[in-house]
Formats: sequence, structure tokens, C-alpha cells
Amino acid sequence: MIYLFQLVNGIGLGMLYFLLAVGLSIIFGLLHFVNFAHGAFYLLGAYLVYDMTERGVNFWAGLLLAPVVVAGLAALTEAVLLRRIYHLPHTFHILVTVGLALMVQELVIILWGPVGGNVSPPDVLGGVFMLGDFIYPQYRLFVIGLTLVLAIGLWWLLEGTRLGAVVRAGSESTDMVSLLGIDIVRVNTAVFALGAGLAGLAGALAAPIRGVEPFMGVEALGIAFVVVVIGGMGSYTGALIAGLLVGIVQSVMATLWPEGARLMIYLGMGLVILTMPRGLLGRA
Amino acid sequence: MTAALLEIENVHGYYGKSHILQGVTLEVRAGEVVTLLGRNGAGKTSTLKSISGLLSPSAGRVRFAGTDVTGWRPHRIAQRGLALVPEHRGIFGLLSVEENLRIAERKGSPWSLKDVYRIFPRLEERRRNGGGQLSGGEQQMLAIARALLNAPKLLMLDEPVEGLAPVIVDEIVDQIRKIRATGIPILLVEQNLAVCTELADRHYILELGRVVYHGTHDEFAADEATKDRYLGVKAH
Amino acid sequence: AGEAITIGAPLPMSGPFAANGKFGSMGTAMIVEEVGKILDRKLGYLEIDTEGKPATAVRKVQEAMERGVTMFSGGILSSEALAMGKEVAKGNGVFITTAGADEITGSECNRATFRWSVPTFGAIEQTVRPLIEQLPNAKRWYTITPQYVFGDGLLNAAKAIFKEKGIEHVGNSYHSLTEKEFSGYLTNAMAAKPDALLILNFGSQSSDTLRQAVSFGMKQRMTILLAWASGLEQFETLGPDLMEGVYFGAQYWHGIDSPFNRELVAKVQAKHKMNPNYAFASAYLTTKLLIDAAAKAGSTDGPAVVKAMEGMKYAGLTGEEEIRAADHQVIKNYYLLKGKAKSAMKDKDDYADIISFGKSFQSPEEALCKMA
Amino acid sequence: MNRASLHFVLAALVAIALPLFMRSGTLASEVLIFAMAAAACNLLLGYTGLLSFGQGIFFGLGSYAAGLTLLHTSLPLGAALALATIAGAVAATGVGWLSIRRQGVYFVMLTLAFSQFFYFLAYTFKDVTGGDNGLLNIPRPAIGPFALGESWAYYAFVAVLFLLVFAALQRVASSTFGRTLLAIRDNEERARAIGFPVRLFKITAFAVSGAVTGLAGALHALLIGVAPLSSIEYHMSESILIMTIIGGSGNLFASVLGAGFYVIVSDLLSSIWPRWLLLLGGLLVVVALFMQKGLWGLLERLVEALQNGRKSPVEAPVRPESEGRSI
Amino acid sequence: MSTQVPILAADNLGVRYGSFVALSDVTLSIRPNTIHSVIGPNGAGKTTLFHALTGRVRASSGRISLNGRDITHVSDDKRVPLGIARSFQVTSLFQNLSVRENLRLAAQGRTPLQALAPWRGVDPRGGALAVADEVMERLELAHVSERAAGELSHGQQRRLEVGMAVAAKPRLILLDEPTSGMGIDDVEAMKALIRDLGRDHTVLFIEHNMGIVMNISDTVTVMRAGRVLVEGPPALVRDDPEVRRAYLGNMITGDIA
Ligand SMILES: Nc1ncnc2c1ncn2[C@@H]1O[C@H](COP(=O)(O)OP(=O)(O)OP(=O)(O)O)[C@@H](O)[C@H]1O
Ligand SMILES: Nc1ncnc2c1ncn2[C@@H]1O[C@H](COP(=O)(O)OP(=O)(O)OP(=O)(O)O)[C@@H](O)[C@H]1O
Ligand SMILES: [Mg+2]
Ligand SMILES: [Mg+2]
Repeated sequence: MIYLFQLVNGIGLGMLYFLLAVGLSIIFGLLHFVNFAHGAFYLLGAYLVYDMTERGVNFWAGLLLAPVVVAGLAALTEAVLLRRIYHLPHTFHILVTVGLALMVQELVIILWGPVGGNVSPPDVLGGVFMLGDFIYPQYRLFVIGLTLVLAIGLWWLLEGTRLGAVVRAGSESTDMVSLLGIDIVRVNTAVFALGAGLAGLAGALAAPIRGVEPFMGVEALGIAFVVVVIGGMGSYTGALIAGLLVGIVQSVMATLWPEGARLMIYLGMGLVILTMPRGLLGRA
Repeated sequence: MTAALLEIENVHGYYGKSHILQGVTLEVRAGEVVTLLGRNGAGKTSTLKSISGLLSPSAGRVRFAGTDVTGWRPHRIAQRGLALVPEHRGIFGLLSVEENLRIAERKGSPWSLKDVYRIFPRLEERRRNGGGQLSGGEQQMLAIARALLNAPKLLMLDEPVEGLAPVIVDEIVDQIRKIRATGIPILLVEQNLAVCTELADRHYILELGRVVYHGTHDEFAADEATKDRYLGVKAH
Repeated sequence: AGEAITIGAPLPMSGPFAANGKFGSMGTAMIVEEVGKILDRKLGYLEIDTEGKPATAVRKVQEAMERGVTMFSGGILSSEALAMGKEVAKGNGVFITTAGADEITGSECNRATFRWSVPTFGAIEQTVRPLIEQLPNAKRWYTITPQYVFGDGLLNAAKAIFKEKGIEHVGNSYHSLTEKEFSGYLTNAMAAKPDALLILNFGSQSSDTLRQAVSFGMKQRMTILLAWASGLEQFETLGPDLMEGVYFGAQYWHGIDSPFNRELVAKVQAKHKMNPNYAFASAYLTTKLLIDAAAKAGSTDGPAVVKAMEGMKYAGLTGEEEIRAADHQVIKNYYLLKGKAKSAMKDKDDYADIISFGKSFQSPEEALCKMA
Repeated sequence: MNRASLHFVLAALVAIALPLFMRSGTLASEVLIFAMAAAACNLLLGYTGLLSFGQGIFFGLGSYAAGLTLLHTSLPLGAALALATIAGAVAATGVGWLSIRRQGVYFVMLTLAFSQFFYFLAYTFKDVTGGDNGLLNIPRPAIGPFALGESWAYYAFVAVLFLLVFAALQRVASSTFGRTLLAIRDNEERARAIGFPVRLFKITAFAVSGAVTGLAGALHALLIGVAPLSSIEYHMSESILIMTIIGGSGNLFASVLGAGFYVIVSDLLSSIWPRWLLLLGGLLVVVALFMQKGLWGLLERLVEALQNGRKSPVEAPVRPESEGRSI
Repeated sequence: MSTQVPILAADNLGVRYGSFVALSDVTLSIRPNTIHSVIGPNGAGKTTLFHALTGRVRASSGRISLNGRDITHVSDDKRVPLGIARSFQVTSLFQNLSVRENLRLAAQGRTPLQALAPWRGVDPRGGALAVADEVMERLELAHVSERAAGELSHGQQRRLEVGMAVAAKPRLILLDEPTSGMGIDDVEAMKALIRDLGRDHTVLFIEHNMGIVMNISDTVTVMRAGRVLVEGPPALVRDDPEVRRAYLGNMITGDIA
């Protein structure tokens, strides 16, 4: 019985992980860009919601606005900074984005203080859902539902539209895409903003669950990497499956062998890479 | 005589500090096939790159259809209708054959996906394959097909028959002829003199980044001395 | 007047514990400024950013000692405090900390190191025991514990009381120090149907646990005790909605009714327009102890100051406090607080009421301190 | 003077200059210790093209190995260092052997996963490693007649080891082995096609790198008297990597520059502003944007500018091709 | 002559990429010191055949033997010391290393374990460097010896590509379209080179330039759709109607002199 509860709980966690990781996966797999600043966008999303609700803005408005602002900031960063380094080796991607992540984190501390805070879920979702022995926060149920809808929309965008193909092409040769008359530079910006916006949304959604504090970005980055690597870089479906997998494993392990939960996840990730060269579903 | 569609005038280009193009001047007029010949390393590819915007000329002008496009970003030049099939073909390995074609599709192209499949049936057979899994010749076909879908007003082909089987060479030469017949001029870089002879109206020969010879097809055909001097073709 | 006397304040100014570092530094600054001068020499302090890493902490303390600093007050994380204590001992200095690990005045105790905060044993004795007495119907307890020495210290102390009081310990969830997601453990806890949930982790982890427990509706179904809360700075992030009805254990609370504390609160209100929190107040006090001891010893020499501190009795933040000579542990009160509703708060910091307090300590032998 | 000996002289100059400019032997020792770790990282990054996030594993294991040896046995200092070196090499061989099965980003992620794995291992086996508290009380015994207790005395010891290690790494880099690594970095497929057992070469590079990193970790544990858990954390790997990149991955001396810069600047910044990480972050961005060859590249440009200032700046045009084209 | 042990023999060789059968039932026998060419339409599986023979892709069925020794399961790098070297259709060089270093490495590849000792320096008078210099002379690359391979023009890179195979001093050399991308004069020179190589090596090469194939090959194997269509001396192959239809066409390329 308890495993059933843990399963549901794991799915809830997993959907959030998916949302967090899928942006990284897109940026990673399609732009070939290693983005260690992904956690920073998650952090910003959470803090923006926190800030707005503290100022009395409606939570729903905050939830809508925060990812948009994050996406805008990401687009700006991409245009000013990142597009200059796409062509460089991964090392420089890591250097720049680690630097950016540090800067964002410290800016958050400067703006909102080092202690962090609490975001209350909207009143309609403040309670718990009960079914016999099964008790689950309504807000978490809402998150599962919302991410599901988003997942479908995203899938269509990436696999069903020409944009998806263009971006994949651009990841191989920007020159060649330009030669076909496509302004790859703008496409890249859009994709980067989309990925970052998703992270911002994940942060905004997570804020009422786990509060906000300046170091939540680093932690989120770790999880996102695990999910992306297990799922396979650039694979949308992979991110979904891996997100759920990690969520469920983490949740079930909490009952089975709590001490080893983390160890298991990294061990699992290592095993997946070793046995499946490109993660579960990665393309290249 | 029709006005030149593409004019390049005294173009200079550098890779880092090496001065590769040292004042190239040439033109392509409507409806003609012009070849650019020269030894390895003469600067043929670099010339095409400077026309398409991949290599920004440090001096000189590139004019296309009456517009000065010097220093434009490649996608804007391409949108004007200048299509380049590069020597390394630029196939997207992560995309399937069909996706490679689809992203090149542009309104106003006289060729449709159906047309190119008719021209290159091999591509249709392998349309679900990843671009990276094609044989060399298949890749070349795909690259040309893609350029056709991109609504070209002028086609630049960099060694299009390199590595192709003779039957395919025939086929491609045929297709190039057909393309010319539609009125689309072609700037062709080719090492294969036979192909050039089949197709070209005029020839330029490049050496050390400069045009050292220019002549019509007939003049060139008769000029064994030039062939020998610049291309090392001995009359057997 | 000779050369200035400098007190080292090795604190995590950056990194995840930066908040504590910031307030700690303010506390030290305040007392140093207040005293101004001892032994006819100007008093100053040196803020040392440990970055929360033992390696950096030790290196920088080493450097400070090379520059002639002998007295140190700081060290918030157990790992950095332990490492610095060793280093200061090597350099014949004196070090007082508020870190939590029992080893500091236990198995790893040494001549140079003092600790103001109550170890795990006292924290549990002064929270779990009174709560059990208050809630005779809470017979089933569940615990959530971070898996390392500190967590085990708390857990063992709690288990001892459970056993003694005939309480059923219906389960425990261990988790790692990097865990942030507790829903899995909470699901376990709920399945065990306890009457009380004892949260034994600290800092942001305890906040996360509590926050998530509340979202699962656990507050309505059981009593929740967070045995090792950091006080005001933590309460500010939690807010009254989460805190209402929850019990907290604390080393310090600005509402403590002691002369010294009332005075401090007034001073801090005047100067910083805020109430002192734990990091602030404890840094203020521990630095003051060093200063007083140096004045008493008439020297800043490490061993002399140590000697002066050993056995010192003084009116402290929590009332009468005493530095036990045998293991350098300060004997002081630990507090059980209860969060109150927003509507009941008299001012913005009035998050909780003191329910009970008292002093419980193991003997130095029980704590395994063998001082060289 | 050829390039290698020039770089060695520069490294020696750094070792001599540090005491002149620094107040503390501790910080100076730390610079050289991280210089070793960064140079070892560079052997993987710059020469083999392997972006390893696992250097912290070897560093941490070196710390633990030296600490455990000195705490629990009566073996001399030399033996403790040797054991740490071996521990680093063995772990690196294992991690390398598994990680190099994958390439590109997956390789990076594998090393990252290993670094997490070892971290949790060290965290879990607290009876051996001291867990979160770290391994305390590590002594710093004398080496023969030389006592190392005093910080400058220890610095001298570290400096001698540093120069030995640096020379050894230089030798490795310029050997046929090192040049083969460069080839592998450039085009692995081709390297295999012309007959090189690429994996064997990569694992060997890992082992050498791990050995040196392990030694550095041991020296660091001796420096601070603790083998803390943070030495085996992911952040240690990250720091070593950043030092290497900041220095520039072209040659080994660049890593010395990178380590020195990173250690000293971090120390400086953190003493002036608690939010110093903001500045560090900015610095990383600037390096990636404007100094892609790292500090070494900057130095080269400076020297070049100085020389050009003296000479006339006109460059002879490079003729792209020459005549004579039959095979 | 035909009773000689073949230097390389493939027996019912098959290769699949996933479910796609790129090669099936290819049986091939290369006699020592001959020049053997492989032709066929694009996508016929010629390069795949080379990949299988050199060990770059695993054969899914069949057997490969070198001088009678079964090497089907020997990895690609271990086949080099046994005397097989190749060039690639798609140029694959050490782009950032100098031309000389490229060739030195290729020469070193025959004794790769010597390079594994981290303390051993590059012997300036050593064999590998001498071979590199010799190959550069032979391929007229000496004047660009210190240039990075990536900075060479396409044609120069193609020549270096062939040089890489030559530098390994193999007994059997496999060249995948050695003249593609070469200037007209270079094609002639390459023809001479291959003929030359045929004297002291065995050459197996893929080519679309019939001028070379028909003039210098001892044997021509024509492939189509992953199978061998015809094999025989040039004259026989040229006149085969099936080959004409499937591959040769009108042959405007490469006049057969
Ligand atoms: N990316 C580059 N960096 C530096 N030099 C280059 C680069 N690309 C080409 N070159 C040099 O520029 C010159 C001209 O090269 P280009 O590729 O234009 O020649 P090409 O005429 O197309 O030759 P080929 O027939 O071999 O393709 C050559 O000497 C070549 O070495
Ligand atoms: N990695 C791969 N995965 C799947 N299919 C592949 C792969 N490599 C090649 N192919 C397919 O195998 C077939 C044979 O390819 P191969 O490269 O051997 O042809 P080829 O005879 O060398 O042609 P060309 O003369 O054009 O180079 C082609 O149809 C190609 O699409
Ligand atoms: Mg070219
Ligand atoms: Mg081929």
C-alpha cells in the first residue's frame, strides 16, 4: 500500500523534474550547449513568484509572469553573451554558465537576502486531497495536471513543427542552415529562451512546495543533469521517462532504503550511460 | 547581352592573416553556366564563400541582382536567391533525408519535393534514413536537391560530381543542364574538365587568389596552352 | 598602549550558510565596538570568510595566527568548527564556537576549544521530555533524521527518552545532508500513523521538512516538534502559517527573560532596528567571553585566556551560565518554543512563546571528552 | 632555450617569487598544490581533450589516503605521499576505464556521476573518512632531518615536489605518448585507424593525471591537518577545472598561472566582500568571452605587443600556395 | 599466380546497419602485389566493405583473413600492425597538427605501444620522422610540412589523406576514392603513385574515375546493392552490359586512354 502512495508521489516529483530537465535537454541536445546556468533560471522563476506574492500579486499572475520574465532575461543573455560562445568547446560553455549561475545566485542574495522564504499555495489548492488512507496535497496534484498538459504542448512544438527540425539542423552546422536562408541566430535565441522559461516555470511551480532559498538553483541543476543524462540528451520523451523514473525511484527508495537514495540515483545514472550509450532515448 | 546577375569586383579575403583572395573579379549573367577552375588551393571555394557571406570580404564588392550584398549575413543573401552547395555538402546528419529537404523548402521554388524525388529516386528510397548514414554520392544528391527546393535564382555548386559514379555524373550533368534550361544561371567549381566542357558557357581560371584567365567555352576549348599552364592538363 | 588586539571571527560569509555568517559578524562587530579597548590596547576584529569549507577555514585561521591573532570566535558548521579547533590548539590560541557537533566538547575536545551551544543530549532532554509530559496521549512517535554524527546524537538521545517513558518509536527515516525533497519520507511517516513527528534535521533542511509536512496536512493529524531550530532567522522564512501550533527547540530566543538579554535586545533595537537572532546574539556573547577572559588574564596569550575562561561563571543571555572546565562546555539553558497564530503575534517577530527551558548535560566522561 | 625549458624556468620563478610577495606560507603552498592539480587536469583537458569532472575524486582520495596512513600507521611521510599517489592513480584508472566508454557530453556526465558517487561513499563510510566532520588531527611529520611544522618550511617542501612533478609532467607531455594524446584529442577515429589503441592511451593519461592529483590532495591534507569531505566534493572538481581553463589549456605552465590566479584572487575577493562570488562569476564570463586562450594567451599577447612595439608592425603577406603540384 | 595464398580474403561477408543490410555475401580475394579496384554505384557498399575489412565496423556474418590468418575479431587498431592501412573517403586528419606530425603519427601507428611510455621522447632521427619526410616528398607536401592539416585546401587534404595510409608502410593499402577532390594534374600523379604502390604493396582502392580504374587495375570488382556484381580484369568488366547499365553509363568522366 505504502508503495502505491510512494508511486503517486514519485510521479508528482517526476513531472516537476521533467519540466525542469526538458529545457536543459532541448538546449543541450539541440544547441549543443552545456548550460550550467539552467538552475539559475529555475532559481529566478521561484524568486520572482516569491517576490510577487510578497508584494501582494495574485499567485496565478505570478505563475504566469515569472516564466515569461525568465524567458525574456534568458533571451537577452543569449543575445548579448551566449551566442558568442556557441562555437567554442564545451569548456567555455561551462565556464560562462558556471559564472552566470554564480552571479545570479549572488544577485538573488543581494536582492532578497540570504535566508530565503516561503510561498503559500493559492487558497483553493491549500488543502489536501484524501481518498481513504491516501493523503496528498492538492497543490501537488495540480502540478501533475499542469505539467501533463504542458508536456503534450511541448511535444507537438518540438516534433511536429518545422522549428524543431531547423534547430536540430542548426546544432550541426549553423553555416549550412544560414545558407538555406534561415536566420539561425534568431532561432537559437528563441530555443534558449524557451528552455530557460521552462526552468523558470518549474521554479515557480516548485516554490510553494519547497520554499525559496538562494541555493536551490545548484540543487536543481544536479537533478536536471541526472534526468537529461538518463533520458538521453536532446530527447524529449527521454526527459519525460527519466524524470518520472528518477522521481519514482527517489520516492520508493525513501521507504526501501532511505540512506542509499542518492547513491542509487547516481549509480543508476552511471549504469544507464554505460549500458545505453546515449541514455534511454538520446539521439546523438 | 543581358545585365550581369552576379558581379563580384576586386574581392579580397583573409583567413586570419593569410591573404587568400587577392582581388577576384568575375560575373555571371542570366541563363549561363560559368565555371571557376584552378588548382587545389587556388581559392575557388573561398571565392564562393565570399559570395555567399560565409567569408566576409575585406575589400571589394559583391552585387547580386542589382543589390550590393557585400558583408551581409549568409541567410539574407540566401533569401535573395543565392544558393550554395558547399564542397563538404553540409548534410544534416541528425535529420532524416526528408527532413533535410523539408527545412530547405521555400515558397516560389520551381521544384517541389516530388520533383526532386523524381530526379533522384535514390533519395526517395532512403528518405527515412538519417542524413549521416548516406553514402557519399547520396549525400551529394541530397545537397543539390536541397538547394533546388530553396528557390534559387543563382546556383553555386562546389565540385558537385566529386566522388560520384559515372552514371550519376551523367545524371547530375543532365540535371544541371535542365536547371540551366529553366533560366537559372550556375556558377560551377569543378575539377572535372569533362563535366565543365559539357556544361559551361564561359570559364574563369583562378590562381593564387586572382583571376588569371577568362574566356568563352570555345576559346578555352581551343587554348591548349592555357589548360596546360594553369591546370596542368597535358594534351595527350 | 601597545599594538591593537584583534579577535578573529571565522564565519561562513559566503556559501549556503552566509545568513548565519552575516549576523554572526554583526554580533562580533557590536561587542568589539562597545568594549573598544582592553588591556590598554585598542580592540578590533577580523572577519574571516570560511566559505563554509573546513579547508578554507583552517587555511585562513592559520594565516591569521601567523599574523598574531590568538583569539577566535565563530565557526557555525560543525565540520569547520572541528577543524579550526584543532588548528587553533596547534597554534596555542583560544577558540569559542556555537557549532552543534557533540565531538567539539566530546570525543574531539581540546584545550583551546570552547562551545557555547547545548549539545544534542540537552537539546532533546529539554524538548522531547517536556513535550512528552505535556502530551500524555502522544504515545507513538516518528523521527526524521539526517544521516551523520549530529543526527545520530539527537536520535539516540530521543530513543533513550522514548524507552524510559514507554513511548513507541514507530519509525525513523534517515536522509542525506543534501536532501531537499522530503515527501517520500513524509509518506512513510504518515503510513506509520504516529501521534507526534520529531524532526531532527536543522537549517534549511528542517524548514523544508516542516513545510512539506504541513502541506501534507500532517499538522492537523499529529504534533510536530522540530528539536533543533535556529530561531528567529528560520522563523522568518517559515512564517506564522506554517509555525502555528508547531513546537521548536532553540538555543536562544530574543524573548528570553534575563537581564543580559533584555539589555542586548534594547541595544540591538536601537542600533540595527531589529531583534537579535541566534547567530547575532551568540556571536556577541562568545566574543564577549573572550574579551572578558583576556581582560581577566591580563593577556591575550591563548593558554592564559583559556585558563581564565575555565570555570568562569557569568550572567549570560540565558541567565546564569558557566563554562565547565573539564570539557569547555558552557552550561546554559535550552528552550522549547511553540509557534503561534498570526493573529496572536504582538509584533512582527513574535512568532513563538517559550513553553519551558532548562539545563541538561552529560558529564564530560559521558560525553567522551579526554582532554590532553 | 626551447619552450619546455622556458616553461620550467617560469615555473621555478613562480615557486621562488611566491615567498617574496606573499605574507603567508599557507596560501603560497596552496597555490603550488593546486598548480599541480591543475597541471594534471590539463594533461586530460588540454592534451587528451577529456573534460573530467572527476579530479576531485583523486584529490579527495589522496587526502584520505595520506591522512589514514599517518593516523593509523607509523609509516613515514614519504610512504604516505606515495600511497596517496597510488590511490589517485588506481582510482583514476578505474574511473577512466569506465568513463571513456562514452564521449563528449556523456563522458563529462559520467565523470560527474562518479564524483557524486565517491562523495556519497565518503559521506556514508564515516568510520573511515570521518564523514561530514572529515579526518581530523592529521600530523605533519618531519622528513628526515627537516621539520615541516612551520609554514614556510612546508612551503619549501611543497615547492621542491611541485618542481619535480612539473618537470615530470612536461616530460610526459612532450613524449611520443603526449604527442599521441594530442592526436587523439584532435581526431580519435583517425588515431584508431592508424593503429593506436586509443582507450589504453586515455586510461594511461587518466592514471598519470590521477596520480599527480592524488599527491596534490595528500599535500593539501597535510597543509591543513584535515582531510575534509569537501575535498572530494563536486565543487573541488569544478574548481580544479576552472583553474585549468582560466590558465589556458595549451601548455602546462598555463595551469600554474591559472591555479595561482584562482587561489589568490578568490582569497583576495572573499576578504573584501561577502558577495565575492558575484565578482568571480563575472570574471569567469570575461575569461570565456575575451581570453579564450586563458591567462597564458593574454601573456603571449602582451609579450607580442611589446615586441611589436619595438619592431615594425608590418607583416609580410603570406602567400597561400606555392608552385609545383605533381605528386 | 592464382594458386598464391591471397593476402586478404573475405568470405561471405555481411554487414548490417540496424536492420539495413549494407553488405551481404561478399566474397573477395586479393592477391599479393596486385592492384585491385572496387567500383559501383553510390551506396553500393564499397566504403562499408572497407570499414569491415579494416575493422571499423563489425562484420555481422562471414570471415576475414589476412595471409590465411583469421582476423574477423581483431579490432581496427590491432589490424594496423598486421599490415593494413587505409585512407578515408571523407577526409579525416588531425586538423590541428602539422602535416609532418600527421604523417609521423601514421608511421608510429605500426608500433603503437612504443608510444605508450610517457617518458620516451620523440627520436629526432627516428624511423617515424624519416618516414614522414619521405612521404611528404613523395606526395609533394614538403612545402606545407609545418602547416596545420586543417588549413590546407581540400585537394591538399586529400593528398595528405592518402599519405596517411602510405606512411604506415602497410603490406595492404586500402584507398577510398583517392582522387576525389583532386586537381586534374594531381589525378595523373595519383594514378602514377598507385601504380607505384602496387609494386611493393598490395593496393585495394575504390574509385569513380574510370581513367584510373581501367588503366592500372589488375582486377576490378563491381559492387551493387551490397553484393558483388562482377569481378574480373578491366577489359571484361568494361564490356559487361550489366555493369554498363548499372554503373558506367556513357562515361563522360575520365577518358580511358
Ligand atoms: N579555414 C582556413 N584557414 C586557413 N587557410 C585556409 C582555410 N581554408 C582554406 N585555406 C587556404 O586558402 C587557400 C585557398 O583555399 P580554397 O579552399 O579556396 O581552395 P580551392 O581552390 O577551393 O581548392 P580545392 O580545389 O583543393 O578545393 C588554400 O591555400 C588553403 O590552404
Ligand atoms: N552508419 C550507417 N548507418 C546506416 N546506413 C548506412 C551507414 N553507413 C552507410 N549506410 C548505408 O549503407 C549503404 C552503403 O554505403 P557505403 O558508404 O558503403 O556506400 P559506397 O558504396 O561507399 O557509396 P559512395 O560511392 O557513394 O561512397 C548506403 O546506402 C548508406 O546509406
Ligand atoms: Mg575547394
Ligand atoms: Mg564510399
